[in-house]
Amino acid sequence: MSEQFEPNIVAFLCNWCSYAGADLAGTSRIQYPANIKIIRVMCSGRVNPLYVVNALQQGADGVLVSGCHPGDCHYMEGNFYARRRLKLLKELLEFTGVDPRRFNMSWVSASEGHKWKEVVEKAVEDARAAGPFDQFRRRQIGW
Amino acid sequence: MTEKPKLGVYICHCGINIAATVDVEEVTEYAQSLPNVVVARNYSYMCSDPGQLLIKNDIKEHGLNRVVVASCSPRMHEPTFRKALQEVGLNPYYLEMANIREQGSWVHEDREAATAKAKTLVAAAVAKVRLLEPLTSREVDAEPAALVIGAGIAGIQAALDIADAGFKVYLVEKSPSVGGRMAQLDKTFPTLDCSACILTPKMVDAANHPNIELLAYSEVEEVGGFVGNFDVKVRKKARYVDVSKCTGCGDCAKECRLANRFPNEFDEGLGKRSAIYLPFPQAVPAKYTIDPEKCLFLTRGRCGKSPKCVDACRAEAIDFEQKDEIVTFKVGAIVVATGFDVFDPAKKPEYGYTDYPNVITGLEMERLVSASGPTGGDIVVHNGEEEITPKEIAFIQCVGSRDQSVGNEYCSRVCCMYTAKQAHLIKDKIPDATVKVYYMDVRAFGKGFEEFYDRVRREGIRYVRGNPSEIFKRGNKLVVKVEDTLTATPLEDEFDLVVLAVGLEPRSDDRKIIDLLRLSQSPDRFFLEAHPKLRPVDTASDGVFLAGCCQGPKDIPDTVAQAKGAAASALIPLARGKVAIDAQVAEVIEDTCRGCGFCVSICPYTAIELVTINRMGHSVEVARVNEALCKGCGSCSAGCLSNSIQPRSFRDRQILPQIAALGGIR
Amino acid sequence: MSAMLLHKEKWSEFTGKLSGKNLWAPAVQGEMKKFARVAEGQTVHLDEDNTTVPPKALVFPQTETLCRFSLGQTDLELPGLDEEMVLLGVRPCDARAMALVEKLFRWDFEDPYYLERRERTTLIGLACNEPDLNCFCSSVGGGPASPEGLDILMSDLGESYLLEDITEKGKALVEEFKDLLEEAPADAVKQKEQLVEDAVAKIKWNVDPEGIPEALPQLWEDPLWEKVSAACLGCGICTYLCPTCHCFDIQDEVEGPAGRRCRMWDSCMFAEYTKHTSGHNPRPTRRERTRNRINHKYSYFVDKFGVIACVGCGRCSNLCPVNIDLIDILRQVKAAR
Amino acid sequence: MDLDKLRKTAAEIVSRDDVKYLLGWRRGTFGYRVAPYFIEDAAGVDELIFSPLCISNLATYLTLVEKLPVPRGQEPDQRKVALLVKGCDSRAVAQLLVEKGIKREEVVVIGLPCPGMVDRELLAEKYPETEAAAEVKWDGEDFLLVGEGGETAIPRTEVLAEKCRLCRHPNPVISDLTIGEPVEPWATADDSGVAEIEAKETAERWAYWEEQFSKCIRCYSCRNACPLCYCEDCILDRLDPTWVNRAVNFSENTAFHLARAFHLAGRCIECGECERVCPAGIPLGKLNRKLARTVREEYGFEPGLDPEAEPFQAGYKPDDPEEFIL
Repeated sequence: MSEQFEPNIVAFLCNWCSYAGADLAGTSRIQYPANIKIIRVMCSGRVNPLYVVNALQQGADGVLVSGCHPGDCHYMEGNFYARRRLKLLKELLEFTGVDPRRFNMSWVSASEGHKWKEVVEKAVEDARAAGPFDQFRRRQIGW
Repeated sequence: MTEKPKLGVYICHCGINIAATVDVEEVTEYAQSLPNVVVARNYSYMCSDPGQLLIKNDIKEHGLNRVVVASCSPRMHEPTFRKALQEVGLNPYYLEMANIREQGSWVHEDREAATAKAKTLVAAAVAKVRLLEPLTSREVDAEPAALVIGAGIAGIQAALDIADAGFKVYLVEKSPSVGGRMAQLDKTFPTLDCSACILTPKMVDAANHPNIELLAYSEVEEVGGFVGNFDVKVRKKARYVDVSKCTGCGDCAKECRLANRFPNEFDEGLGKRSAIYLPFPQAVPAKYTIDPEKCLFLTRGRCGKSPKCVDACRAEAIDFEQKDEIVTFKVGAIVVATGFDVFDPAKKPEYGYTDYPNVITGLEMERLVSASGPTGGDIVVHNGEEEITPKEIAFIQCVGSRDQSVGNEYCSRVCCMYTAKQAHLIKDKIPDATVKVYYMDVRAFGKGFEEFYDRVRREGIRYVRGNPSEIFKRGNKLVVKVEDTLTATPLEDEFDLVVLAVGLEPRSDDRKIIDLLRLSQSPDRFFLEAHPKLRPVDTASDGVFLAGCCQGPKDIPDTVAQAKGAAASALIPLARGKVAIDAQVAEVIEDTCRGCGFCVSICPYTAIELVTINRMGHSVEVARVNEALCKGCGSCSAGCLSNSIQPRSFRDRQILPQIAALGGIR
Repeated sequence: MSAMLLHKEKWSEFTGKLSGKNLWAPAVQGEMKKFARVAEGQTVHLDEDNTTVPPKALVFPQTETLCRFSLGQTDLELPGLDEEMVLLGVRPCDARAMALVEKLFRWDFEDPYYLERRERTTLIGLACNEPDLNCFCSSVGGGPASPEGLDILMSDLGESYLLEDITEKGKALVEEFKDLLEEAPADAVKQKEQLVEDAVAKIKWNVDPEGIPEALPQLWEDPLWEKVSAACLGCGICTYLCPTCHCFDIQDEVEGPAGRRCRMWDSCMFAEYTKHTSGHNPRPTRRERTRNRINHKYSYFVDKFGVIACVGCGRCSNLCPVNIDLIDILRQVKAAR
Repeated sequence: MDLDKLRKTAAEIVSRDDVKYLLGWRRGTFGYRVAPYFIEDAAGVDELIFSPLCISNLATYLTLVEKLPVPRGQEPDQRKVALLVKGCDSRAVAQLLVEKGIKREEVVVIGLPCPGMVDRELLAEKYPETEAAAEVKWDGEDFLLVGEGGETAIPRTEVLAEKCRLCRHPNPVISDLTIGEPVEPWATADDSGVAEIEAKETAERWAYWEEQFSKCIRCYSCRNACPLCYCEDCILDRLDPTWVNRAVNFSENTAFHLARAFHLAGRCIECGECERVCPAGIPLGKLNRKLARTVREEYGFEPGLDPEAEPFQAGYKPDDPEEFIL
């Protein structure tokens, strides 16, 4: 039997809600898969959608962006911008045949340690099902 | 010229918090192999003095110019390590943390996986720290004034402390009088002080304090700006009574055509008031208010030939032309003390609160036993047939608390004791009464609480361990159906009065405050403090502090303590007269900015404007950031097509290498 | 030089066998025609149209790794030699372009990457019987059957191909396939020459470059440059797809502690081509860039190597999305003299 | 098309002191080619044309023309640029105004209601180009090819450009003056090109684009021809940080095209120039049109119609779609 594929997930979390929520999951010792690696940004609005493309190119099998629930953004509106931009990116990725399971976005508040775990589990399961994204890796071809 | 990066990487064991799950030696070894790493070490507690000293010595000895600490969340100790760097002359922003505890050892059991992940996180931190830039935080003047929202005991105490320290306070209260919940209480547990007696002087102090501007019957409408410089807009609702003329004589209320026709909110609806009213006799300010939803003149445009209150008022204070007034001012800090609501027992229909007049809440009981209450302190209830003095009385604990079925998992912390207190007061007033308390657990954790609990049991109050399933009527009695879980006996006990010890809930209109001040909520829906242990009065919004039950249920001494804490915290920027502006703000690269203005549209703080500059002889527009207004969220940056606006410490050139390191392509 | 005939009924056998030699031939990919590897045993079909991408892309790849490096190691890793390859159906203009570009890569420094790859490449050309709309090879020193740069020249005589070996490499290859070939009769060569003559006669849209190399330095500030470049989009079509354009950039791609140094095509039509670190750009507009493109081909290269660095393939004129037409520019240059 | 009126108007405009030049089209040097034409004086208008071959979007030049440093003591040339715009081209002008890429007072916009353009490559496939320049005219609904061999009627559907088949705005949305009568917008066709790709399975879509992006030679003609890709220093050219390596391979090409398409989301006015100029025939327009349709259908927004509009990517609505968010 072959070993289960362990996808590599890069996540972008806003400092105030989702990163704090992930910290809360830690303080509460809520266990979740280690496949997820987090980049802290101040706001989900900071996430340039091209980061997602870049992460997939540079070795991520899946990408997760997480911010505050609508209305809860520490900066009032940042998550609304993120929502609009990342929706467009998602459409573009799907249209070009990138498995939609490679990109997830979530709202996770500072108190949602459990939700964070669920989101991570989904992102990992999704990316696992999508498989390694070797086709798109930044490769140094021609030897 | 930037010098070549020389990195020190420090991996914390956090006792065994990290080291038990992450192979810190392996991570250290790996860190040593990363580009530009000069020293890599691990230590039991990096945040401890010796831990920090380790870093400081290395900076001096090895000439380190960048530091990576792999330990807990940067939300925890980033300021600690920044300070350490600064103390030895290194720019505090040359620090990057890898969160290998909250997002590592604490959430992954598998040692191999947690270690591998820790290595990757360290590699990403190393990749980023090499490209960080030195930043200097600037300072701006802080407005020497504070806003306190809510004038219950928490708000009053905070306002008094700040005002006593010599700073102006705007104390905003949405109801016509200050006092809040504490004013509704009869006695306080466990000391049995008269609540009004200890509160009223403070209410008066707050109203008369030369540094306090009391804005009662007012609501905060807008808060802009930032710590040190908040712009506040308050709506003073029209009372239709000229407060400068009103003497509080009360003739108007007596003469009102709708005199004593409406449930009095202050008495939890047990007493009545007129359309023009004073909420309670000791109200501060002692000025009457016309209820615009009830007043005939205001709702229908006429009240007999002429409004009776106008005729009755010798001071000629009635003014139906009065309009809401908008007041604006600047403050340097804000204390939120908006209090709580009590649980609405209608949500537990099995207790029959809406069906039986002799099922009442604990707060209603307060009014009933209060000498200033609607019955003058006589415990009289209507059992559906007649007014009676109840002889058999039940208390049901944890109504709306510790109850997942109504969405409140938390303990409200005061109900056990207020029940004990009320039981005691009943025994005091009706010595032949039988009082039973149905409880799940009795939590008597505070100073003097256990003693008080013992005392009331000695007074003959019976405690029955069981959570009643139903209350129904049998004859003129209420039947409490319950299983005594200590004896495993099903009971159907009969009572004249059942008091539901309702729990505390966040205010139903909290959303408004959340939106105004960018607050977060904890899972219990109360306002979220910045740190549960170390910053219990701070919020995620700089300069905004929490006091009292808006942060979570607490009793009066805890509320007052927290209010004093919030006041002390709010005083910091006020007393310093300056606040540091975050250095991690956005910066425009003018050479490539094409002046499209996307960032201007995006910025939630109107911190960006377009300015005309001369570029090689051409007038062109470019974006410019007002660093005092920018909060560094970076939404502008992700929306800039030419990447010409970049938040410092979160630039694309700093994040992309992080992505590459996490991606792990070699 | 020998002249052999390959009857077309033997064509598929010929290409089938040739395909075992790392054979590349024109193939259509969407709207793009370029040289592609011929799968072993597969027959090649040649038609009249030239490729969109010239075969220069095979000997001078758009991106090639010069070496690899990693942090803390002084040794560089160098690429190994490419497999030998055979290009079938190369147009004489494109082969001639390789001969011209080789002058550059042999000049003051011998570029091992280009020269070694060129050395390991055998070019089998196909003479043009039907020049394309924008062809003008005969005006710039070439012709529809120019042998320059080729190892073997193939001409389509209808029923058969005439194969003439040009170089020793070509001779050896012909020798290897002699079972499929027969000695060409004398009139076959004559027939080919007639076809060449006919083809040249079909070239109408051309210009005699006589005097242009001399005139260009005089026309440095002439308003014509502004006119001919006004519509230019500044893209890389004309240069990337030009068989003689050979400009390259060298960049390091670094991922973590390791990376590679690579060479990639560059274009003088790009704004950043001459942009200095300071921000200053000596060729600030498309006027200077267009002027450079023409001068390089028709003046500087002539000064340096005595020959015009344009083989008249017509790609630049044909593929330009805004009708910037080399012949038109050259005619304006002549008119401005 | 009343060419005389167009030329007369053009001559008047180009003679104005405050107009630097007029951007129009002229017949190309051979075949069906048409070239952008910069007219600086009234005499130049004789060569000005407007025909079904004038497909290129001249608005591109508004931002493409370099701004040279102004020598000290001199004033920059403040004169206006006049340009001819079809419906789609005018949307580019409107969008440029939204993004402050140009100022309204810098341009004189001459609107030309557009009955539809010919796809030159389709035409050349069916009626091969010769070195002699040929002309195409509108003939009612259809086209008329006027060449050496006389006149040939060509049915509209045979050679109509894809972008015109899908056109929703044939009349200029912004102009200082319009020449010609407004045309009735024709029944809008379904975007079959986009729908075809959407109908594919994920892996098939990937395979499709893999083939397409592999062809890319990164000549940047798509970017340069686009009237709305005009950053002087494109992020995709930058080395610090490097978003896309200069190396030409499938991975980098894909990253390049995703970034290009994304940057045009909510901005693309569907003039089709990217696709038209691509030497490799990559159907780039489909990427843009897919996103444009999402923006239109799910956000109710079409760029380039209102010069006062809020830029789509710099805005949000509280009820924007979020069904995709966990």
